[in-house]
Amino acid sequence: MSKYDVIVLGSGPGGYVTAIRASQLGLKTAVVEKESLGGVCLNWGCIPTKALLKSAQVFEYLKHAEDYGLKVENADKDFTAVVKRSRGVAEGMSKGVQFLMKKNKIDVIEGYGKIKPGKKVDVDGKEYSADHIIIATGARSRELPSLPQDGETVIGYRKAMTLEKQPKKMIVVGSGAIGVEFASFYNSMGTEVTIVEYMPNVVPVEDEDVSKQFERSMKKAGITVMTNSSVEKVEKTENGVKATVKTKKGEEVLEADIVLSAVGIKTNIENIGLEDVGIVVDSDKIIVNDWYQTNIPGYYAIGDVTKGPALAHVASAEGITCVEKIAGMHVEAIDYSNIPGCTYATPEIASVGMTEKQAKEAGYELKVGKFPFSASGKASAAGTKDGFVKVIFDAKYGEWLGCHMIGAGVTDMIAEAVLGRKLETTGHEVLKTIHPHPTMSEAVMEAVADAYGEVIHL
Amino acid sequence: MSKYDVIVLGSGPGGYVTAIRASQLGLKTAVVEKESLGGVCLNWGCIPTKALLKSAQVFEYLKHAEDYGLKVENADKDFTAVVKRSRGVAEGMSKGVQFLMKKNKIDVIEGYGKIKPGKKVDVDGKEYSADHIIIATGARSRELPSLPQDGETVIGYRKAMTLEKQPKKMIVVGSGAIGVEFASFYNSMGTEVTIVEYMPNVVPVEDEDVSKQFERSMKKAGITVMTNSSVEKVEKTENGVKATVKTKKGEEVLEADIVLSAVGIKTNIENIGLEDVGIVVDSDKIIVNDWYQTNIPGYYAIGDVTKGPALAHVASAEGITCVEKIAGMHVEAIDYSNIPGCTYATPEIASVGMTEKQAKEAGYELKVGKFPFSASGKASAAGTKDGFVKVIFDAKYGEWLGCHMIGAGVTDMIAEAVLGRKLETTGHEVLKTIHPHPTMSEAVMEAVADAYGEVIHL
Amino acid sequence: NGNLFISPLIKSIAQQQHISYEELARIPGTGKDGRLRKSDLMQYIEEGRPY
Ligand SMILES: Cc1cc2nc3c(=O)[nH]c(=O)nc-3n(C[C@H](O)[C@H](O)[C@H](O)COP(=O)(O)OP(=O)(O)OC[C@H]3O[C@@H](n4cnc5c(N)ncnc54)[C@H](O)[C@@H]3O)c2cc1C
Ligand SMILES: Cc1cc2nc3c(=O)[nH]c(=O)nc-3n(C[C@H](O)[C@H](O)[C@H](O)COP(=O)(O)OP(=O)(O)OC[C@H]3O[C@@H](n4cnc5c(N)ncnc54)[C@H](O)[C@@H]3O)c2cc1C
Repeated sequence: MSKYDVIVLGSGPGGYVTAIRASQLGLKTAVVEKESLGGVCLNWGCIPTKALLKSAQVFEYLKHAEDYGLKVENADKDFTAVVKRSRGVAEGMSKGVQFLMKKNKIDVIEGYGKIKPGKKVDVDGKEYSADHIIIATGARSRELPSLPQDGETVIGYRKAMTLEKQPKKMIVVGSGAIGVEFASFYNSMGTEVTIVEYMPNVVPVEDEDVSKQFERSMKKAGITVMTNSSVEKVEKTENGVKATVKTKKGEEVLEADIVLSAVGIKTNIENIGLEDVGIVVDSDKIIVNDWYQTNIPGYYAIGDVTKGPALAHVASAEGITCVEKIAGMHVEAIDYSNIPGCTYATPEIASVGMTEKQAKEAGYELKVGKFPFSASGKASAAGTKDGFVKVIFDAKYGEWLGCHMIGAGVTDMIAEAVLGRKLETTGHEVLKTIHPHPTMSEAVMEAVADAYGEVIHL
Repeated sequence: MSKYDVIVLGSGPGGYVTAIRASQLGLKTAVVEKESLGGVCLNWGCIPTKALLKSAQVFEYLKHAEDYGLKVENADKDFTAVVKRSRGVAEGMSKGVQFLMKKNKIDVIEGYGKIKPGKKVDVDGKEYSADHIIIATGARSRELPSLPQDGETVIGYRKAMTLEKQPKKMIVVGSGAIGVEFASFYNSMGTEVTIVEYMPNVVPVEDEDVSKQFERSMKKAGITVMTNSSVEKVEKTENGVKATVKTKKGEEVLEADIVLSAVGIKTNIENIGLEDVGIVVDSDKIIVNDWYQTNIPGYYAIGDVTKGPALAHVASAEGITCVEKIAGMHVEAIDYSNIPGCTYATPEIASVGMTEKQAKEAGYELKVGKFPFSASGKASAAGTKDGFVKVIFDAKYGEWLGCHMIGAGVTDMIAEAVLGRKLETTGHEVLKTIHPHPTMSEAVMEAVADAYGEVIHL
Repeated sequence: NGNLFISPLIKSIAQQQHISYEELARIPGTGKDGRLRKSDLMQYIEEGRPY
């Protein structure tokens, strides 16, 4: 029986990053994976969707070439080629993880893993043992009882990124990041898209101003948005589906080729031996402490399978924290109030910290500033004037409570706010940080200036 | 005679921003301008060039549409339309400044201004007085004796962004930001471009690794690069010019339609009354102290007309500092070691702080890290794998001495480094700042990890 | 200088130079609201830690 310092169950951005860091720290490490290396993120999540969205973005440029003084004829997409490109990118990334595993001398054990008491892992009948077993089995698309996925007319995200034929009409249920990214992609490709959202606002976790702006942008792009609505029933028809949607004004029946269910995730905690070992879960999440230890010594859990936002960068950070602690390093616990969230639709959304509503509810007196890209020189030059940066400060001490961005490229701009908050900046330092001209990032400085009544370009 | 608290001479990003801030602070303000509001930056610099470069970027997408699973036929540029779009953007921005002047109740005095003793300004014969006179007359394209600009075959940047006919062959003299931006633009448009640079490296102010990578990218894009070379002589021919270039290997004669001289700037200090008032200059720059006061009380100078990097964001920051001091606020002097510089060519370049060479020469022991975009998931998905992020830390105390980026979108990413340095971060905090996945900005975190021997994805 | 904010860089320098929190608090800061900056601390060290 092979013996390791660390065995990681699952090779998503939680698992494989954990394994690399463990190996860097001198721990003998193995990772167990039943499918492709890289987990949902690389194979069925972050990466392939961003590849699809890049094709969509370029297609938008083709469609609007004239706005830039350019000429094209017969601009068209080849849907199969777009999907194929996305799969190619995902495969490339998965191969990259394979390379990293080898380079870091991490054993990859292929197969279905199950934890066992006595710090053992069974993989398809073969047993391995380790001093530390880290569960990183991730999650899958959640199914609603009213919306069972048959993989043909009602599909989840995996199918949605590998369809062989582009649907003419599509209903997307749920307007979280995943839902609107697909809505944005298919809309760009020419599919007629309707979004059905149960909450009053789309992208409901975002600041209300962002939600509003995003809804406007989506509608302008031709997407039908139904908020305060829920899909009650889906019936198969000859050519597709008929969905009964409950709205505030009563029931509506929509026809479509396909329904994409994007209503969240369900953790992979079944049949991996949790009960045998006696690990405690709470409403489908494994319970862990600040160092990702479960209730049973030697067993840890990180990533989507635990509480906290189901995001790749969170899974990775949790894994790194977990093994650095195991290796005896002095580590700080992750600050869950400072985790950026991004949506890569058109326009992009990026945010960190509290929304204005949350900050008010927390009892803060606020200084709020907002700078629209319509007033940005760079946005004018680039033809990307949709959106804004909104910043929220505590009026008393100047703490940067929240930053909310919507517009072109903002997913690469939010890092400034995350670092600034990490370093406990006040608005003053951001304002006096000379941002390069002309960039979209100037909008951060200007939004702060707006909060302090010193905005220049408004 | 009208009397103001503040008169600003020149309405570039130095002058108009100064005027707005002055007015916000309750000062009665006027700005004198002989041409269009907004100065070089809005009319002939930052903004129109970025509009041209955006057209070039979109044109590149059209040319490479197939890489994204898309199809186009007869993709072409309409050079006149591209230039026209750029002019339109510039005009729009200049109108925007007009609006801002009105909104902030700033008097715009049209005409040629000259300062006079006794805190007066003469504008085409009419006299105005003010307690504080701020000189922000900026700069123009510098002419080399060996390369006099005739505006037809040897041109400066103004002409270069308003050519009526696209040249077939172009020689760009000088590979600073302006030179390579034009080289990049014309190359994308299909002009055969040769860059002649006197120094051993292109973009010579940048870190050597960046210069090298940039030269590779330019060559790959089809631009001919001649370093260690200088244009000795230009002769008119029937169809264009013949340029004699001195290289390390001897003389070479190049033929082209047009030569763009992009060898730096010359300040506008002639004939504006400096001598009358007795203001001291040093090799064509007005001498000022930390608060932009000249040697004569009541007279100030900011922007390109003073020492320091000739950049729009510097001009604006100097102006704001200058009037905040005038208004009696507690102000910090600008830290000139923390000013970002950007080049918006393909690929983009952005940097702040010391280059590796400078840091070594300053006597630091270094921790240097580098993360190539070829290892970034987002770059793979977006098809933008060229370039890298390089970070330089002081090994002793962990100070972030420099950050150098080259690649897609990096001009919007450098703000993180500028703020981090402003807040006196060490590498540790950047490393432990959770960057969103998948973004290009993760490369910053990974480059820091590399410097500390903890990089994951390499 | 009671309300002392210590930037990561200040902390790093102080640790290696064995400068206590109390000692840091005595150094006049030139930043906004008296915030202690690297330059203040380095100058203080160069001057032979006068406070
Ligand atoms: C469409 C979509 C788009 C997304 N986009 C983003 C985004 O842009 N940014 C972002 O941050 N997040 C995004 N996410 C979320 C992100 O993918 C997850 O948060 C992340 O993958 C979680 O990582 P993980 O390591 O916890 O689990 P997973 O990535 O789910 O990996 C778990 C791995 O464990 C394996 N496994 C499970 N059980 C066993 C077993 N018993 N034996 C062996 N192996 C097992 C699985 O096969 C899988 O490979 C997206 C998700 C989806 C679905
Ligand atoms: C092609 C090009 C691209 C550039 N790109 C960038 C970039 O991307 N980013 C960046 O940061 N910088 C860029 N720059 C540099 C930037 O444009 C300058 O640093 C900036 O404009 C300086 O601002 P200023 O206010 O000091 O002077 P200017 O912008 O030069 O403005 C001076 C103004 O004063 C007026 N004036 C002069 N004399 C008088 C007088 N006697 N009476 C009345 N009015 C007068 C002029 O007409 C002018 O409007 C670029 C420059 C060029 C040429």
